[in-house]
Amino acid sequence: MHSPTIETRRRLYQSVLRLRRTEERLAALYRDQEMRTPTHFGVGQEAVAAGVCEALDAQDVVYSHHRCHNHYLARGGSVFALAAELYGRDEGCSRGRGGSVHLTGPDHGFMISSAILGQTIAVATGSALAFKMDGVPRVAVAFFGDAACEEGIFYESLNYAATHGLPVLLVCENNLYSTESPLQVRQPSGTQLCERAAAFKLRAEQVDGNDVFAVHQAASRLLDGVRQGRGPAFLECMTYRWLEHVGPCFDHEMNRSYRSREELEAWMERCPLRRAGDALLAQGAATRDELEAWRVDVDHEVEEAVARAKAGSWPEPESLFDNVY
Amino acid sequence: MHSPTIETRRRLYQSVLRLRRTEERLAALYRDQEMRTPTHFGVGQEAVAAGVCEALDAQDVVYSHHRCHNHYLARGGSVFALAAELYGRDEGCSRGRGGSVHLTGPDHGFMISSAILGQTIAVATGSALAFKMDGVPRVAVAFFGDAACEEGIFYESLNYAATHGLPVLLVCENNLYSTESPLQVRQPSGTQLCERAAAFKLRAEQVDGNDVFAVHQAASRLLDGVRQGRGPAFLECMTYRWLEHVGPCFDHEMNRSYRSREELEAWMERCPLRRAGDALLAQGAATRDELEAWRVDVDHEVEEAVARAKAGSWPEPESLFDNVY
Amino acid sequence: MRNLTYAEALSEGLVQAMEQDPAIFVTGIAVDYSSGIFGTTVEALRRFGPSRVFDAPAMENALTGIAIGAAAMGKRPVVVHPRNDFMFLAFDQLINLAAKWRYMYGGRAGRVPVVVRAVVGKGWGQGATHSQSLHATLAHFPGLKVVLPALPADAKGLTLAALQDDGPVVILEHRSLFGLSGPVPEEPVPTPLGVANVVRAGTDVTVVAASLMVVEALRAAAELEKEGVSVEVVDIRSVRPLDEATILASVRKTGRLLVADTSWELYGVSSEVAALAAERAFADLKGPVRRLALANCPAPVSAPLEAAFYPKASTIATAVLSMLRRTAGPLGGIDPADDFKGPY
Amino acid sequence: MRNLTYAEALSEGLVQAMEQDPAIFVTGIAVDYSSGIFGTTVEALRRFGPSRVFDAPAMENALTGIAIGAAAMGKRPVVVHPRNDFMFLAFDQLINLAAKWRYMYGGRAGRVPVVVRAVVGKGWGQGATHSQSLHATLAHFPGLKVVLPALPADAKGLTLAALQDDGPVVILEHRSLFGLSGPVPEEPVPTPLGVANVVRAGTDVTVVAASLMVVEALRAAAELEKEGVSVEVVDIRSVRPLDEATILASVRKTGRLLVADTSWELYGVSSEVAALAAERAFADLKGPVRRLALANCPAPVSAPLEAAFYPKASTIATAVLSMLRRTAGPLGGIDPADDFKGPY
Ligand SMILES: Cc1ncc(C[n+]2csc(CCOP(=O)(O)OP(=O)(O)O)c2C)c(N)n1
Ligand SMILES: Cc1ncc(C[n+]2csc(CCOP(=O)(O)OP(=O)(O)O)c2C)c(N)n1
Ligand SMILES: [Mg+2]
Ligand SMILES: [Mg+2]
Repeated sequence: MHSPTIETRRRLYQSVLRLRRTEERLAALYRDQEMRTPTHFGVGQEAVAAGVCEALDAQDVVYSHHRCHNHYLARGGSVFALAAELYGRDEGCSRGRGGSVHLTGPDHGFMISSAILGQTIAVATGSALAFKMDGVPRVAVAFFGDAACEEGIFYESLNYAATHGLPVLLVCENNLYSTESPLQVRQPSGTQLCERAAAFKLRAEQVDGNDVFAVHQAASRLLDGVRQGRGPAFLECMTYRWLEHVGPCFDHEMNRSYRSREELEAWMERCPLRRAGDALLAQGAATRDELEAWRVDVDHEVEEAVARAKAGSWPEPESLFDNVY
Repeated sequence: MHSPTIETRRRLYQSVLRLRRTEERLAALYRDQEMRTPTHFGVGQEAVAAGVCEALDAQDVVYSHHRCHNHYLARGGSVFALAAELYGRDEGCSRGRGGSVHLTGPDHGFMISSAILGQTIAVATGSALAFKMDGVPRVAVAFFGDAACEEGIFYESLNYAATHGLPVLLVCENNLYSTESPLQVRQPSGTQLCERAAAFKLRAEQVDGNDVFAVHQAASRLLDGVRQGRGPAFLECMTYRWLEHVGPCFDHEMNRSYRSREELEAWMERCPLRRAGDALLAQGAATRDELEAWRVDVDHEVEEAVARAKAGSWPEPESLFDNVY
Repeated sequence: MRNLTYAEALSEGLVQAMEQDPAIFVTGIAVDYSSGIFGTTVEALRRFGPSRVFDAPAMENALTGIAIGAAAMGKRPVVVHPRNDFMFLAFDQLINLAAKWRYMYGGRAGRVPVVVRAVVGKGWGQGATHSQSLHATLAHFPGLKVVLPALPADAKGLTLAALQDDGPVVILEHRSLFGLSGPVPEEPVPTPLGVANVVRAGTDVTVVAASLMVVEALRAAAELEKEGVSVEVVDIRSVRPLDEATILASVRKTGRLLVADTSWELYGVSSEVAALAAERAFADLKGPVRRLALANCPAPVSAPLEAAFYPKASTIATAVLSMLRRTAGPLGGIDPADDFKGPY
Repeated sequence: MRNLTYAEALSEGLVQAMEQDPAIFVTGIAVDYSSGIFGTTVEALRRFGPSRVFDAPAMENALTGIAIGAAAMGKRPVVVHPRNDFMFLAFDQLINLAAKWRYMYGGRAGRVPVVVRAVVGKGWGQGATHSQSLHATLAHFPGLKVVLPALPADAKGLTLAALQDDGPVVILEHRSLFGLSGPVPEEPVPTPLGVANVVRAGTDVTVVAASLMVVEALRAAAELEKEGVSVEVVDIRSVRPLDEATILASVRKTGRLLVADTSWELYGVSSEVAALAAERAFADLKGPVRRLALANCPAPVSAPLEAAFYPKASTIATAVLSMLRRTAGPLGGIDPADDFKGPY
């Protein structure tokens, strides 16, 4: 079941590629200090967003947290509207009112991201409640980090979603850190988040979050159950953030020692982009030339988008009071 | 291990008896509308408080929730100070400032009860943190209901207590209802709260909460581990509240139908007081005459205490601003 | 016009709104009990059934987020708190998300028309954690609307308006008012949000009052009339948006302002309205503004302390007389006996 | 006296307090990072080690309860929030329990001397959920003390005082002030809680300001002096208890009051202080009070919107001149360039 077609596999790779190249380019530009908005880059974690979003239907809705660019893009968000938001331009997806952590794109099924840990887990659950009440076959998805699983709202939401059998998929991107705090200072040793979710009667799976095909397969499997009315599911994707918690630099550039360069490099060895590319090549699903051509295409899209974003217009000061109530 | 002595068993019975007779008397007096404070009586649930508190040492501290009289009394609180609090008298344990849900008695190891669900679970965890920091062999205990396990703070506290290996015993009195809501509208079917606690790496046990000897034994066992530095533990005591959620009446007196009279009567068959008495008699640990003499003693204590409480003094209006900061 | 109690009016407003708009549903602790939030959700449950009126576990923060998420999908959730004090647990979702939603996403994420109904307790030993009124606290934050019905007609009218509004609205209902009777139109007539109401015209002093204090002010005004003092009573109704125009017009007319609130003074309604007058109607003020609010301590339980804690009609009347430099006779007689018997 | 930055002063106050009192410990997200809350916990960690300065998971509500429970056992916990906006999640424990603890248990349960340090963000696109200042919201509730150091000396002094106080104290530290230098005594001299500070004497107008607005007000006052206007600047320092005497004395002296706050107007500090003057210094007021606060909307992100959102020195100066019925020349030059580069 769910052995993805070659087309799907190629799309999954392309999605990871697009996320990677966009984030890398944005991170490079961010160093110019012209994007004045605290930004949490998702480099290294692309396979989660790409894998899960490929398994969604158009009418499904996605919610995200502070590290949201990947989810926004994987869900079809435009690089232009994202970059314009980072540049504080009126053309930004949130018209320069939200910044990096407050993205929106309902037209392509990305509802919102929000900066307060755990917030959107409940909100996604609520959208799922609406779907269940209306008897429509839509699914809500929340992406969040391992630290959100320390917030009470996560468990309140699990309990509610399971009690009501809601069509929601909760996707935890476990990148082993909350800012600079490793798991062991935040969770009892031996913790398995899937065990916790299962104790709330959710179907729960852990997956290699750097393997986009594995993520896609696990998400598809869980989503099948969700769509069949079997209630909510939990997917834990083990992954790793390459850059600093907030900002465009590597931790070692900033002389931070909370995690070692060796650890980072070991995880970079497991690069989701390279792994996906190698797999396509090994399976003969794509050629090296195709991969390269795709990269060129994406870079072109990104370059055009960021240039246009930077040339966007500033919001008028008179528009300060738009949309208050 | 922990086969309690006859002396302990007799004390356990006496404790249940004292709680029962006090609550019944207070509930009777409450009908006079002279105790102006919303009160959640604990009739039917006495074995939990009696069993756990008998297993504690003098230097341990107890926290409770809105249904707190049993815990206050089992921890050595005086009937007089409790009754005076209900009557709003200056002699009340909280000087008429707290009411039924806000009791205190630090002198006998009962810190506080509070009316907001889940609040004291965290607070007890914090006292345990202080004990661990000081390296003292004290234990903190929180009593709370099944509904508190729906609040996020419960899980935040479990996670913290287990991460830090804190000496705290969390005691859930699962009486199957939150106000008038049965478990099934609040928790996924098949829920085992112990499974949840275990997923947070707590040692967790479920026990018949109407069997004071079983509660005592389970609490002692878990407390041994807590004292040995094995970290927090969770004890779920299955029990049943006889009276209405708040107030002195039986639900059937008020024509409420959220639970059936049959259900109540089945649980009254499992009366913790009668079961403890029968056990003592069967084991020859007490005679009928002794049981009766104890009852007379307790009734005497209660009668004297409530009379004195009622005759207590009103707080002076000038004392309104005492103890604000 | 027939009379309804405040509780009946709340119920009728809810039912009529639910008839008009199938997207409305009601949830929260105890909404489907036979006692149904002091009777206010009973008829809605009877009429629309458990698919639109259903209980919730005790999980204030997530429940509010769930309501937001449902609202984002086109629903109009009503979240009910039997005591508004429990809402602290939901402040993050309410203030950090619902209130900011429309603005923060540049208007592109739509709106989240969540209505929060929450009951304010008072007296009978409910104590410090069950008798606060969080209206000023909530209304400090742009993006929320916060209303406090005092009269039965507004209990219905503000409920209707809240359920037609596109943004998040908090309705704080005062427990002591649930039994109050008054004329209420049968038709679904919304009370516009953000509009105060001159509930009694007068010329000597303006009393701006919130919630229960409106009723106390009216009682005081009736008594003061006998003393030859003409009091104008303004029911603030909405604390965000605040109807500055109505308040200022009254203050400009009478030249004297007393503000009576159901919460504390510091950073509360009584200070806000006083400041408004001092900034925008200064030239018309004939004397210092006066604020009446809760005693500056947590709510006590014991009856004599409660009596000292809460301002009431006689407190208002005394304050008005002193603003006019008149001494007051014994006014305690105008305060109704406290015969509350529960359920609290 | 040597100069320290606000951040250094916060650190020194904490370290000296911890030296004096072994019951003090510090926890919260990021307190033990090498960046240590903008450097303010680094020295404490170095000196007292991880047993007294330690990280916490993201669990604001329980963590506050845990601090309360530790305090009840004799500890003096310091809970740090990298942004005070996260504290909404902890409001229940802070307001419904810590603030009421001593009162509600009749003084019999002792006290819970929890100190909450929380950083207020501003600008650089931090947006609506990372740049609020919850001081008025918290200070509405009896039982809490809430202070806002503006000058480095008070950053140290209020930290020391908070850590000697027996009740819960919230310290709101403004991110934009962390780099500000000023004289700070070497000795551990507490700044008494509940006492405002006349930081500049003047005769024409009183500006009561909170937190960052004190610095803006001082800048405005310096400029206005050149125009021949003498401004008295009162640093409110403590919003609960509020030092009414110092404020009233200044208003009675100058007869004119402008209040400048770092939060919104409605139910905020600017209204409270204005109301105080209108009630208690009315006879001395020569004209309407004036309030300056955030624009009445959530905080935007885009730079030109941020510029329109925040009042600053030039806004204060312009307002003062208009209170004196003088027109202002171009004053923008007195506002410092925004050269913030993070970490935010
Ligand atoms: C309620 C709340 N507490 C604290 C923070 C500060 N904060 C922002 S991101 C972050 C780390 C989150 O870690 P995780 O959820 O694992 O996501 P990651 O950054 O690793 O992707 C923290 C603590 C916040 N935004 N919200
Ligand atoms: C945060 C919060 N939400 C709601 C309530 C209202 N409330 C008071 S008691 C209660 C039921 C609690 O049930 P449970 O915890 O099982 O204890 P029990 O009453 O059954 O002993 C509820 C919902 C509250 N006190 N606090
Ligand atoms: Mg993480
Ligand atoms: Mg229960």
